[in-house]
Amino acid sequence: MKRELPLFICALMGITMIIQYFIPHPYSIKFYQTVIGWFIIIMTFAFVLGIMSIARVHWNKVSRKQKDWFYSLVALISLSVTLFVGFAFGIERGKPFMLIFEYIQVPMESTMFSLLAFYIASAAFRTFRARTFEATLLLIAAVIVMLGRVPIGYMISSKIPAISGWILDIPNLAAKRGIMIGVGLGSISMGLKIILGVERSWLGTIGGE
Amino acid sequence: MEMVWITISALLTLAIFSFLYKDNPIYKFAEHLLVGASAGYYFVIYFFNSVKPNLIDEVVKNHHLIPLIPGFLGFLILFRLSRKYGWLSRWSIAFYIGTGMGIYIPVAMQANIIEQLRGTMVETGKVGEPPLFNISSFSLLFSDFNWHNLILAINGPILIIGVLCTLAYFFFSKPHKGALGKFAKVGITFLMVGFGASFGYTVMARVSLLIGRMDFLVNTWFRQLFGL
Amino acid sequence: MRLIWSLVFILMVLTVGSALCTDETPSPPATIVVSDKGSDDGSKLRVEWSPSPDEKSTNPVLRVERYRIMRREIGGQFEEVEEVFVGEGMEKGKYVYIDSNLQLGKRYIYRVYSVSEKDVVSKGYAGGSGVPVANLFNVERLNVLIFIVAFAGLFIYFYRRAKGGVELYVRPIAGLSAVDEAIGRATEMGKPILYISGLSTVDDISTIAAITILGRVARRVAEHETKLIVPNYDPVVMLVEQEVVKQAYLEAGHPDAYSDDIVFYITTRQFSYVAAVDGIMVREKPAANFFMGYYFAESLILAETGAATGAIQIAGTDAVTQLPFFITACDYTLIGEELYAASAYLSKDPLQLGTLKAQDYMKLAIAVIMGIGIITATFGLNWFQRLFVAR
Amino acid sequence: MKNLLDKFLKMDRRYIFFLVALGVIIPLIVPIGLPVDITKPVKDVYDAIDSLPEGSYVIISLDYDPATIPELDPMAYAILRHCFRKNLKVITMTLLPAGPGVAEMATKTCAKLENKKYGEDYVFLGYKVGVSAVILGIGEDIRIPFPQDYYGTSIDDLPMMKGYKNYDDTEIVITISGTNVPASWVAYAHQRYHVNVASGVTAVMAADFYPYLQTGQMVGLIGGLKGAAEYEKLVGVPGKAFVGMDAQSIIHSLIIILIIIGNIAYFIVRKSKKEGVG
Repeated sequence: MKRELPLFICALMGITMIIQYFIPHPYSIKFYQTVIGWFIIIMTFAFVLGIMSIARVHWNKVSRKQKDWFYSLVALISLSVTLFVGFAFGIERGKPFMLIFEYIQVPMESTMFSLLAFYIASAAFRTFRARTFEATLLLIAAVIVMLGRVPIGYMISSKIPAISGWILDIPNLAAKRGIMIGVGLGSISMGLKIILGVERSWLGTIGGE
Repeated sequence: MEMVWITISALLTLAIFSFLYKDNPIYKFAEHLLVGASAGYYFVIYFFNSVKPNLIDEVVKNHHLIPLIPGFLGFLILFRLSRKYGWLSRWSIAFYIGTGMGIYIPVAMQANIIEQLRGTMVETGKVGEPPLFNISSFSLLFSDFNWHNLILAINGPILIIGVLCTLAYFFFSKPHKGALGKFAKVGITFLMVGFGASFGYTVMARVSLLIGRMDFLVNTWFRQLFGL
Repeated sequence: MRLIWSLVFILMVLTVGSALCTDETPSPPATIVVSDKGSDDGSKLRVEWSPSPDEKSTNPVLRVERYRIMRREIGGQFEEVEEVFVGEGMEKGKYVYIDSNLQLGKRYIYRVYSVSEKDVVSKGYAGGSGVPVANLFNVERLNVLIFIVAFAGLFIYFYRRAKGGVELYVRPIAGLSAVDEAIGRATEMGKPILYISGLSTVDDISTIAAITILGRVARRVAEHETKLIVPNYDPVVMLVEQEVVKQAYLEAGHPDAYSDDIVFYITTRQFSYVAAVDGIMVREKPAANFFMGYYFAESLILAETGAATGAIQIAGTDAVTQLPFFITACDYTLIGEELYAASAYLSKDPLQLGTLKAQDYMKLAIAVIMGIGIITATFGLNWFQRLFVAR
Repeated sequence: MKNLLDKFLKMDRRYIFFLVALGVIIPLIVPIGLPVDITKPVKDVYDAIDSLPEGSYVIISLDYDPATIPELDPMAYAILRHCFRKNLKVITMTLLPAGPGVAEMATKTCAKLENKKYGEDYVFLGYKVGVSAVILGIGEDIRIPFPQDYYGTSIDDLPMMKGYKNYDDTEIVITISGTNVPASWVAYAHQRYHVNVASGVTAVMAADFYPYLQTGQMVGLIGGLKGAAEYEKLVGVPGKAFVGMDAQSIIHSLIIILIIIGNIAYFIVRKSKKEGVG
């Protein structure tokens, strides 16, 4: 019951969903949509545990007065305030919940995203060194494509945008396609292993029994 | 009032930027504020957009009983809190994973394998388009030898070689020596050029994001606040 | 299968308006066939008609420029469905139009008119009717089925063979030999190990691969009694990983060292999650960072912050768009399929390694098919490419 | 010297961060206006509009949604302002369901900037379902797909639209999109009704539309932020694209210079180390 039933459920659902893919009948499509809908409902309870997890981690820090406990308190307050205003006043535009989202969450998240501009520069400086043949190719391709995107590239040579386009369209596409095929095979093989019960580590079984 | 909110946004934006200098109390404060708010946000949104219409309204208002099945499966997850019955949560996880794998396998077979196969036979992957290995473009090249025609003729073959050699790189069960080793080496060449190109291509989009944030700080906030 | 449904075809040939030239309207299509489209949920009909003889007329009043498709239900009015221009959507010399969003089991009546360049509509029309039917097998996906069966066959064959005790060679994968080195270094320095299993859900296979690798890593970490930190983006992934890590500690003989504080949830918002993980990196200063699974734009933020703290970084992802960033900012990167191979490799389970062989043979088959496809395409044999169209 | 280079190679990343920040902030505060070379496809669009007599009708279809705003808004603004400055009669619309909000914003903002009056100088028709159906419908009579404007006013009640029927009264159609919609405009509006079509698209999509230029199916093409910057320069309204392009050029150049100097330093250090050993 503890291991066999989950393995059976997993195999049954896996094979059922593979078969479903080949049946275009409306009942089959309805079934698919229903199952997808179920995912959402099952997830909900996991989110409850998720929220409990984050609350627990921070609560432990606060109650044990560990280093940086004050910040954990900030997280706890921010979490409970958001949950409270969301459930108490609703989530329509203009409500406190959405104000928190628009003026606190979104600006910080998009700023976090924009840090990439800095990191892409530092990563390029730090690692784009012609140490080996492969590294040289990487850096030359990167430089040409970068030049191809801004007017300066065109000013250096009118050919650069065309070369950059060619690199993106031909060698880049070939590499991507090779990776995709490999990923397809690797992931399908992984999926089969799970469905057939060869790989059971997700059940908490690690070594090959 | 709006200016107050904008000022809060701007200060929090600066707080996140301060991380670039080094980790500091202001960043720590902003980070924890953000994590708490976003975890709460996601849960609330998830509840109102998914659970309420799909489970609660269905059962309470429409008296549909089928959503109770996933409701039950989901409830089993909560047994994780019990030391003794924790294993019950595996049933729902098994359902989730099994279904996910079953949905994924045929889709991956189609999108990652079959589509890519066709795309490597003809241009743009559409049936009836010119072949990737195009004899007529070669004959054009021989009758009128110039750069443009050369590129036109060899594009297809280069793409084919690139795909095959990249595949060779992913061979696991044979040592990369001899012919396979040479193919794999060419494959690595294509991978590196591809990675470099993708890297270079992304810079622009990332800089745009930063411009957006700076524009907010300079024009939306600073200039308005001081009426410049 | 298809033949049975083909019997449902309703063929009506009506040649009204036997276009006398004196009519001064273009002649309509000669024949029309309305049939079930097949391989669908019963919402589509296939309307097929032959070109009007006036397509090549020299008189612009008569020269057909497009065809107008009209449709009605029993007891309804005719309504225009679509206009098809001359030469558009032809198959084997006939025009084919797939009419969609129809109701299952209902009869639909069609008329196709010719319209000339001067917008003169033919007096006559070609008419027919049909009933859409729901099908039980999607013939257009037969190729996918064959590929799955072939691959599963290879998979099972090599699995059996490995069970029979045949030793298989697996080439070294650069990032994997570094795993032990990284764990060792962390132990020496007395610093923790950070493991991130991507920003996707548990129904994504790369996440599963990341979870299995975590299992192997956690076991070694537990043996060395090193601290492990596993912050999560998705709560279901967190639940699975808690079990995996707990079991790893149990197997390593240190069940007491496990607590649910090792594997915890942060938030399911991309950049909020990244902000928190960045914080962990700079404060806990892990000696090794693992980034396995599926990633989005955040990959470089994580990897660069990690590099700045001086950690050994091992990444593995099948997210093609993020590979360049891991390649540049991490010490080792498992590229695409290597991520999946890694989980088999680290298990040291001969059965799992056997399945790698199946993947290789499939790759070989793909290369051969590709070769045949390239040659047939070069000689204009389109039927071969058509075998690889799936809808 | 060697030590200096070694230090440079191991430079604190924060110096780079500082340079990147400057590279973005400076152009925002003082637009530099780095030379933007004008390419022919963009100039062609400009000329096509610039040569129109006052009072000509143009249709501007803003077929993009919020996701592509950063790239497409600047060119939409530049084109709209150009048309308004030339006193053309502008009809705006969108063929994307998520488009009306974005399209209305662009139309209204530009009209306000150029002091134009709704109903007399411009109209906004909003969104209607069906790409080809709408495009073909306008070919017969604009009142077929759009009996009313976005705000529910009958077309015939708008002073500007009196005397406007279909493409025969239209000098040019400009479609701005990150999707394949411009192809539909070419296929239906240009092929069938022979109206001039020009297009503004994202940098990624631009390659797909170049063939239309060669065949003359499009009079011109504006691609990506760079194209928008060119257009802003032609019209003389330096906007977001112009500033953005300055910052982009600076950062791209900065990264490339860092890579080049980094490599030179790396080779000098490596060489001297080798000599040291030998």
